[in-house]
Amino acid sequence: MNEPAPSPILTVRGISKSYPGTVALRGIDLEVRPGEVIALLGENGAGKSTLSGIIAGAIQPSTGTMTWQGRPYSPATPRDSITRGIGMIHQEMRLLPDLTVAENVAVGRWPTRAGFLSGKTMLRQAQEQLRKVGFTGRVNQPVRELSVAGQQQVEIAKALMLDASLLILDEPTAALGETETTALLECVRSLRTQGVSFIYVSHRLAEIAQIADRVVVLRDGEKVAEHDSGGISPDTLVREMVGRSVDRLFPEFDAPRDEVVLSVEGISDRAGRFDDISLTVRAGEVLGIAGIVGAGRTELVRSIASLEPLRCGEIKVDGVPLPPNDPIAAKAVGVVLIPEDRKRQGVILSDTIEDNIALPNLAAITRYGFVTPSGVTRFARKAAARFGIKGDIGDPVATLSGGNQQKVVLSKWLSSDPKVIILDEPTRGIDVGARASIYEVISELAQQGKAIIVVSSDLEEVLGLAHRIMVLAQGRNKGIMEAAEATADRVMAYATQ
Amino acid sequence: SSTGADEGEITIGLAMPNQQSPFYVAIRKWVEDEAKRENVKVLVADAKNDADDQVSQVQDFITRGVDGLIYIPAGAAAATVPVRAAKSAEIPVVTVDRNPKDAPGDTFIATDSVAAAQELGEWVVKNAGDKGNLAIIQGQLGTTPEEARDQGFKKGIEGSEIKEVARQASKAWLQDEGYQITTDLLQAHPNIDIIFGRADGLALGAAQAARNAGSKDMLVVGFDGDPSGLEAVKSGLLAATVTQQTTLMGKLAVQSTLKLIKKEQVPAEQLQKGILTTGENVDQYIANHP
Amino acid sequence: MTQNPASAGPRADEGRRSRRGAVKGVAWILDGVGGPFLGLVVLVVIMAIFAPNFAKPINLINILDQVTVLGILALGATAVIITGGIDLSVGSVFALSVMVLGWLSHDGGMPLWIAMIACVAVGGLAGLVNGLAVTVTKLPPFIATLAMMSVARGLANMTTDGRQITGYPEWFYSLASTRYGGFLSITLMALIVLYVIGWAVLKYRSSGRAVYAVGGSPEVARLAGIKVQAVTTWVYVVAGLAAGLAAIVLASRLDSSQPSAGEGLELDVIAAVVIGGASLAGGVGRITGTLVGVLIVGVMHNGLNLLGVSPFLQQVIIGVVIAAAVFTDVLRRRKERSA
Amino acid sequence: MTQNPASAGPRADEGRRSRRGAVKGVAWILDGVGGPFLGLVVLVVIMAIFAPNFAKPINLINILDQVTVLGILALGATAVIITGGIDLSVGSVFALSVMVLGWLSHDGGMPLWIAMIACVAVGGLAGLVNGLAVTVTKLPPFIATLAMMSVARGLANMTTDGRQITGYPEWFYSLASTRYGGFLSITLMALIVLYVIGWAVLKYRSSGRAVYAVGGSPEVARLAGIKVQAVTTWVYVVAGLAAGLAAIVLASRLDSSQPSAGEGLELDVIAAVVIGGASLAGGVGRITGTLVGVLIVGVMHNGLNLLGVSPFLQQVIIGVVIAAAVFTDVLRRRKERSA
Ligand SMILES: Nc1ncnc2c1ncn2[C@@H]1O[C@H](COP(=O)(O)OP(=O)(O)OP(=O)(O)O)[C@@H](O)[C@H]1O
Ligand SMILES: Nc1ncnc2c1ncn2[C@@H]1O[C@H](COP(=O)(O)OP(=O)(O)OP(=O)(O)O)[C@@H](O)[C@H]1O
Ligand SMILES: [Mg+2]
Ligand SMILES: [Mg+2]
Repeated sequence: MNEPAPSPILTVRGISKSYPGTVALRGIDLEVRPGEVIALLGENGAGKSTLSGIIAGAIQPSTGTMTWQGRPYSPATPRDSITRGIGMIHQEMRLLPDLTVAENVAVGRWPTRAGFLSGKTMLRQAQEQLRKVGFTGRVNQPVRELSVAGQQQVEIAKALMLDASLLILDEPTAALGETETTALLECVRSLRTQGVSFIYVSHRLAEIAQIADRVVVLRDGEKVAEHDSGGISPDTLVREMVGRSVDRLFPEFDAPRDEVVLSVEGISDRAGRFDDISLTVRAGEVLGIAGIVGAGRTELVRSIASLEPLRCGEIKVDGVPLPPNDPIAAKAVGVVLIPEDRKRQGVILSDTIEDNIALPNLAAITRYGFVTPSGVTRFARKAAARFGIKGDIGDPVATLSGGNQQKVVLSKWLSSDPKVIILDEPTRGIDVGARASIYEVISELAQQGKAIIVVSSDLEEVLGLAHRIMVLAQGRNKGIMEAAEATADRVMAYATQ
Repeated sequence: SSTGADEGEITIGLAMPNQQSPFYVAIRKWVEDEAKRENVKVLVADAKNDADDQVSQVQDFITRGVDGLIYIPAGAAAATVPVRAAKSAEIPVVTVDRNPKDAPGDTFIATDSVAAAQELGEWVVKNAGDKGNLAIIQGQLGTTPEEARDQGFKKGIEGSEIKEVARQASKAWLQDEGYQITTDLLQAHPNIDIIFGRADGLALGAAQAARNAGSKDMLVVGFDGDPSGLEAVKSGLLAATVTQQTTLMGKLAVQSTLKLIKKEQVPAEQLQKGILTTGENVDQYIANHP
Repeated sequence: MTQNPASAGPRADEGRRSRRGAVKGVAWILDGVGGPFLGLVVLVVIMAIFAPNFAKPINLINILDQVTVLGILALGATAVIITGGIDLSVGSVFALSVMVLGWLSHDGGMPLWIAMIACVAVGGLAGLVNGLAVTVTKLPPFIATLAMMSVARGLANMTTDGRQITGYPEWFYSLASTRYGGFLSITLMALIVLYVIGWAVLKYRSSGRAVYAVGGSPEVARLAGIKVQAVTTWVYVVAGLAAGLAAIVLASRLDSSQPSAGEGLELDVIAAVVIGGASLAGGVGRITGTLVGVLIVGVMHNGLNLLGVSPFLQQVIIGVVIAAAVFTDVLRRRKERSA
Repeated sequence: MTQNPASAGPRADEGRRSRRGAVKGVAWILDGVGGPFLGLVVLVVIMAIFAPNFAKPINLINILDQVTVLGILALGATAVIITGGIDLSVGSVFALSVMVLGWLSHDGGMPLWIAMIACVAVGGLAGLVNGLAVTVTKLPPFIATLAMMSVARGLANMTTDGRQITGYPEWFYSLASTRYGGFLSITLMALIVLYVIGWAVLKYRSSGRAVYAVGGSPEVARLAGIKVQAVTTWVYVVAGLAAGLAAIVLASRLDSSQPSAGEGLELDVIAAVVIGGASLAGGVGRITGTLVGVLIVGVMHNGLNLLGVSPFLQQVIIGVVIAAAVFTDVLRRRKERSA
C-alpha cells in the first residue's frame, strides 16, 4: 500500500453483523478506489454475501460505518444505494419469472417519455446490455423459460443498466460456462477503464487471477488477508480461505467395473431440446457431460431421471427399462437427480435442514408406519455431518449461506442408497475446500459401484472427475471421449463446432 | 308491452329476494301453481339478497318482454328502481311483502304483521299466566318485518307482568343462528321461560336449544307458519306461530297481475290477516296451507 | 472463443409479431387475454342464438349498465391481485361508503356533493387501513381484508342501525339512469374512463410496472429500488377508492343506500379478475382481461335470466362457466409454453 | 474439513429443549402455536371477567358443542391450506351433504344409516372433483373451489327445490344432544377423535410430511418422489369428507336439513385455520393451531352473545380480534427470528 492511490470511493469501517446464533461479520474494514476490481474470497459462509448486501443496502449492519464518495453512507434500503450509484448482483438470482427478459432488465428503471413508458427504448436499452454479457435468447420471452445460465446473464445485464460507479457481483459466474464467463470478464474490464469499481465475489480462482486488482480474504466473518495484486498463487489463497492447504482437489478414481448400470438408447425430447442421445454408464464410472450454456444438458439429465416425457427412445437400469415419465418409479429403482436450480427444485427454503434432508428419505425413517421427529433428527444429523453442513439442523435452510444450501441438497439425495446418481452442476457456488470434499464423496460413491453422471459448466471439474466425457451441443451428442484423451481445448472445440 | 319472443302467451316475472326463507319459497311455489292453472308462464329470478342484482334482474325481465311483474323487494326496505323501471316500460307491478314508499306497486299484497304480532303477544300473555321472562331472537335488524313484528308484539304484551330480559339479533333469520344465540342467552339468563323467535326458523332453533339445555316448560313462539313451523306447533316444540297466508298471497299475486294486465281495477293495498296458529287449529293448516 | 456473442445477440420476438399481423389493432389491446376473450365471444354467440332479445342493442347496453358496479370494483381488485394480494373487504367497504353517502346527505343534512366526496374518501380510508395492515403490521392480505370485511360491514350497519336510506335527488338518480345519446349514462362513462386510465397506468407508467414487479417478487422489487411498501399500500387505497366510487353508482342506480349492499360480492369480483387471466399468485393480470372477465359474468347472468333458467340451475351453470372460462386460459398458457 | 459439523447440531438444539423445560408436556402438543394460544388465553380471561356465566362448566361445554361444525370443517381445511390450496366450497358442499342426508332419508325413504353414508360420500365426491380440477385440469384452487361453491349450492337447493326438511329419529337427534357423563356428546367425541387422528397423521406419518412438502414447494416434493398430484387430490377429498361429517352433526343438532346451511362459512373456516398460525402460502400449519383458532372464534361469539353485544358491534369486534390474533402470531415469529 505504498502507491499514492486516488482517494477511495467507498470506505467500510468496523462493519459487524450478527444473526441469532451466528456472527456473520466481525469488524470488517475495506476500501474501494475508483476503477478498481476487488476480489472477495472466502469459504462458504465466510460472510461475503453479507458484506456485499450491507454495502448495497439490502442488509442492515449491527455495527460499523461507511462512507461513499467522502460522505457518510448508511443505506436503509437498496434504493438508497442505487440512487447513489451502487449496484449489486445477488447470489441467489432475483428475477421476476412472469415478466419478459427486457422488462426484468429494466425493472425499477423503466425508460419513460413524458411520464409514459417507452417500450421501444426499453427493448433497445435491454438489448444493448444483454449483448454485452453474451445473452443469445429472445428478449421477449418470460424469464421463467430461461435456463439458469440465461437467468444469470439477465441478472448481470440488469445490474449493468444501473450505470453504477460501484458494481458488486456476488458469484456472477457460478452458473456460467466458459464462453459466457469470458464475455462477462471482458465486460468488467471495459467498464473498469471507464472508472467503474467492482467488488467481485467468486470461488473460481482462475478468474480472480485474470481480473482482480486487489484480493480480500474473509474467514468466519473476519478479514484474514488482503493482497495488492490478483496474481497470488491459488495455494496461498486457498490456505488463507480454508485455514489449511488443499493439496489435491481431485481424488483418484478406480477404473470402472464391467457391468453396465445405466443405458440410454436413442432418446429424444418432445420439444427438440435434445435429439437421439445414446449413452451407457458402468458401475463405478463417472460420465461427464460438457457443453455450453443452453446445450440441453439439463433437459437431457432430467429426462434420464424420468422427470420429463420423451418423444422416443428408452432408458434401462440394470437392463430393465424404466416406465416413461414416472419419477417415482425411477427413484424406486435407484435413479436420483441432484438438480441445478437449488431454489426452485433443490430445497424448501422455509423448511428446516432436517426436514429437507428427511424428505426423499421418509421411507427409510419410517418405523411401524410412523415418522418420529427424533428419527428425523437422528437421520439428518448423520447426513449433515457427512457433508459438513454448517449450522443447526433445526434452522431453516434460508438462513444458510449459498454453499451450505448446496450441501443440504447433496446430503438429502445421497443419504439414500441410489444406483445411478446424476449431478447437475453439483458445485455451483461451493468453496474450494468443500468442493474437494464433495469430489471425495463422488469418488467414494464410484468406488461403491454407483453409476454417476456429472453435468458441469466448469471444464476443470468435468476433466478432473470423469472417466469419459460426452460433449453436447445444440442437443446433439458431439462425441464421447476417454478422459485420457480429453483436454479443455478439445472439449471446447466439440462444444462449439 | 308484449315484445316478448313468445307472443301470445302471457309471461310474468317473479323477482325473489332470496330462496332461503321458507316464506319466499312458499310464495314462489303458489305463484307457480296458480300460474300453471292460468296457463301463464312464470320466470323466476333470485337476487340473493342483493338489491343491485335485483335491479338487473328486473331489467332483464323487461328486456325479455314480461307482461307483468311480481316484485318482492330484496334488501332491508324496498328499492324503488324496479317499480319505476317496470312502470316506464308500462308493465304492471304487484309488490309483495314490502312496498317501496316513494314508488308503490300497482297493488301491494302483504300480511298485516303488526296486528298479527299483537294477537300473538296477547296469546302469550294469556298462556304464560300473565308473567314470565321473555327473550327475543330478532330477525335482521332494520328490516320492515322485524320492525312491524316488534311493534305489534310489544303492544300485545303491554300491561302484563312479562319482562323482556334479553334480546339478540340474527343476521339472516336462520335456524342455526337461532340455535346459537339461544344457547348463549340461556347461559347469560337462566331465568328465561318465554322465547319469541321473529321467524319460525329462529324459533325452531331456539326451541331446539332449549330442549338441548333440558328446559322443559319453555314457551317458544314463532312467526310465519312455514311447513316446518307448523309441524313444530303440532309436535309441541313451538307453542304457537302466526301463519301467513302464503297460498292465498301467491294466488292473489298472480290474479292481481292478470287483472292489471287486462287493465282491470285492483285495490292499492291487499293486506291479509296473519292467522294465530296453536295446537288447536294447526292440523287444518298442515293439511291445507292457507 | 469460437463464438461471437454479439452476432448471436439477443433477439426480439419475431414469431409472435408476425402471428399478430392481420388483426394488429385489436390484438394490441387484447394482448395476452386471448383465452378469456374467446370465452366471451363463445358465450355471446350462444346467448345471441338462444336467449330471446339478447342481441338487441338495448339489452347490450343494459348489460354494460348492470356490470358497472362489478366493473369498478374489479378494476381496483386487479391492481391488488397483481401485487399478489387479495381484497375480501371490497363488498363491505362498498356498503360502508354507500351508507356514509346516505347518512351524511340525509340524517347529516349535508349537501349531496360533500357526501359524495366523503363516500369516496371513506372507501379510500378503509383501503389505507388495509394497506397499512398489510405493509406495516405485516398481516397476510387475506386476513387484513377479512378483518376489514367484518369491521366495515358492522360499521355500515351501525350508521343507521341496519335501516336503509331511500330517496336521492332526481339529478343524482339520473346519473345512472339517463342515457345520453340513448346509450351512455354518466356512470357508464365513468366506468369507461376509469378503465382507460387504469389500463394506461398499468401498461405505460412506471408506477404500473412497479405493481407487476412487486407482485412478481417483493424481494426483487425491493432490491431493484422500488418502494414496495408504498406501492402495496397504494393498491389497497385504490381498491378502496374504487369501492367508494362504486357506492355512488349503486346509490344512484337504486336510489337508496342499504347496509347489506355487496354481501358476497368480494368473491364475484375476484372471480371476474381471475377469469380475466390474473393470477392470485401475483405478477400477472391485465385491465383488458378484467374487463373481459367482468363482461363474461355480466353476459352470463343476463343471458340466463333472459332464458328463464331457474335460479338454482343458474348457480350450477355459473359455477361450471367460471371453471370453464379459467380452464380455457390454462389451456392457452399450456399450449403457449409447449409451442 | 475445517469444521466439525456434528458439534454444531446438538449445541443449538439444547437451547431449544431447555427453553421448553418446565411445561414440557403441554409445550410438546402446542409446539409452535404459542402466539394464537396466548391470544385464546387472553380472550378467555377477558370473557370470564366480563361475561355473565361464561366460566360455568356448562357454558364451556356449550362452546365446544357450538364449534363442532366449524371444528370439523377447519380440520379438513387445514390440510388443504398446508398444501398451499384453499377450499371455498366447504360451506356449500356441507349444505349439499346435509340435503342429501335429508332427501334420501325422507323423500327417498332410505334407512337413515345409508343416508348418512351417502351424505359423507357426497362430500368426499365433491372434494374429489375439487381435487381433480386442481391437479388434472390445473385450475387454481381458488377458482376450482369457487366454481364448486356455486355448483354445490345450486344442487343443494335443487334436491328439494329450496325447501327444508325437518324431523329426524330420536336416536339421531340424540347424537348431538345427549351428553354422556354430563359432558361428552357423540358428536363432540367424534370431533376429539378426528382431531387426534389429524394431528397424528400430519405429525407422524410420511403422508402428513408429504402434505407439508407439497405446500412448501411442489417441485421439490415431486423431485423427492412424492406423488404431488395424489397428495393434493387427497387433501381436497379429506376436506369434502369433513364437510359430509359436519353435515351429520348439523342435522343432528338442528333436527333438520336446510339448503342455506353454511352460507359464508368458508371464510370463517379459513379465518380459524389462519388464526391458528397456518399460512395461505402453504407449507405451514398445525392441527393444534387450528383447534386454538376454532376455539378463539367460538369463545368470541359465545362471549359476545353472553355480553349482549349487538350483532353489528359484534362484527366490528370480531374483525378486530381476527386481525389482533394473527398479529400476535406475526409478532411472535418476528421476535423468534431476531431473538
Ligand atoms: N438471514 C440469516 N439468518 C441467520 N443467519 C444467516 C442469515 N443470512 C446469513 N446467515 C449466516 O451468516 C453467515 C455468512 O453468510 P454469507 O451468505 O454472507 O456467506 P458467503 O460468504 O456468501 O457464503 P457462500 O460462499 O456460501 O455464498 C453464514 O454462517 C450464514 O449461515
Ligand atoms: N421450460 C422451458 N421453456 C422453454 N425453453 C426452455 C425451458 N427450459 C429450458 N429451455 C431452453 O432449452 C435449452 C436447453 O436448456 P438446458 O437448461 O437443458 O441447457 P443446459 O445445457 O443445461 O444449459 P445450462 O448450463 O444453462 O443449464 C435452452 O435454450 C433453454 O433456454
Ligand atoms: Mg454468498
Ligand atoms: Mg444446465
